[in-house]
Amino acid sequence: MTTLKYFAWVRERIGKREEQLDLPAEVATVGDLLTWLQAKGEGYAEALKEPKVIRVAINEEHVDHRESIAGAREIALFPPMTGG
Amino acid sequence: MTTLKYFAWVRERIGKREEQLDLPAEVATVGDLLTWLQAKGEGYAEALKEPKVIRVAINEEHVDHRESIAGAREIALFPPMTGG
Amino acid sequence: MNASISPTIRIQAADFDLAAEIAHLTAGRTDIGAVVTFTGLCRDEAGALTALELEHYPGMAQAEISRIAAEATVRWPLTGLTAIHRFGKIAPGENIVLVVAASTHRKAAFEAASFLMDYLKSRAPFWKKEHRADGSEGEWVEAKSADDDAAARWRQR
Amino acid sequence: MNASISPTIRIQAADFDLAAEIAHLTAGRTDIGAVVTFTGLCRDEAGALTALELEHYPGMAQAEISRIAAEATVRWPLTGLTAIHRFGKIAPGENIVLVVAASTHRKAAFEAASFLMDYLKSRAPFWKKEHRADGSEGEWVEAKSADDDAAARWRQR
Repeated sequence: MTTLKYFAWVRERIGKREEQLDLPAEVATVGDLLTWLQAKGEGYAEALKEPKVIRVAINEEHVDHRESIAGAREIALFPPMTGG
Repeated sequence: MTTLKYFAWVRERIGKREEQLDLPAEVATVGDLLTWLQAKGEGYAEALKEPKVIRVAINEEHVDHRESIAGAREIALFPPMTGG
Repeated sequence: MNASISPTIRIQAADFDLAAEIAHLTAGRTDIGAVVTFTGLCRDEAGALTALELEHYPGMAQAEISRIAAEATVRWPLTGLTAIHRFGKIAPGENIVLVVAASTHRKAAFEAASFLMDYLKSRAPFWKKEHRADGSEGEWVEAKSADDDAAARWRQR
Repeated sequence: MNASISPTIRIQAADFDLAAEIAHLTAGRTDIGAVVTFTGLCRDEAGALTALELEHYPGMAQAEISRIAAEATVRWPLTGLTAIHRFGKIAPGENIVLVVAASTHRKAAFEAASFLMDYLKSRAPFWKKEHRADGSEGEWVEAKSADDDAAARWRQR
């Protein structure tokens, strides 16, 4: 099981802050994960319709969409950051 | 009469903070003034022996050594500044 | 380099006290020549906003800002470095973020503070949502490409 | 540009209160997004100095810093700008100079503060003399060519 966390408008559109998911073996990279999640329902499809803008962190570190998710304990999806 | 002001080691070597001087007509520029002052005594000669390093202000504004001193009310001579 | 300096990083809902943070870095020391601070405040966009709501990713916010701060201590010879980022609802005029960089010389303090802010803007996991004065649903603030550009310039050096 | 902003310039023997100076620029305002401060402090050069004596040219110090500050308000869209420079005998660890720059955006605040400091260093009529711990006659601090270079870079933009 992997913990998925969602923030800002990704969280609002998906409708939850986090969930535990059992990811199938064919979901190997961050890019694969975004495609797979889009098929999980309308909220997911709406949140992830422009996958290029989605930022991803694995185990609290920024990664790009080609990164492998093997061994990920926690994966977070969120829009570009606007702190500071 | 023109007020001359001296600061930092220029002041220490000349031995006074300021003085009123009647400058001869042939002293036209800042450069002329530095040469003329060097002949006024040992302290002046010591203070101004490297005229290139001396910074000059006329009426409280920085000027370079080619500047005319015509109409100067107050001329200040000092080393490169080390404030801040 | 001061391999030993350990940046102070805090993620908190409460306001901060800039003078106390400076005192914390400088008290009892006589080797510091320059302290640069940056304070980021909430603006009301000409009266349009009543507040900003700052959402954050708690564990990662602390970890990511610590990574950025650690890089700053390697790149510049600092004697102290502090970053504090608030979350929650923040009213116009209130503080959002503080960076304090101390060094023997001013260039290092200025550059480290500027670097930290540029990276915070584009890499620290915080998101701002508007609370609008007219009662309409507030938007999430959009990231600016200028902020990514500002962070990128530190990689070209 | 804010043609109307009038920088605060003070030349004084007394210490300053950074928090009060920031409050003076920001109190009651909701249009300021960024405040950058620079504090310059007296260093003891690894115990060699007991103090610095700052000599200055009173009328010109005020006039010259005012000219530099006025140029900063033209070059950057600032909402506030303050510069305070102390004179007299200053002990290690004590404040020498303060610059506060406020703006809607951080880049303007950082650049204006940095510009003001670079120009203060090379153009404000102040001179530092060392008081040495070993009782020997202190030297006048020598100007650094790096400070002239730092000021010159603003002319190349």
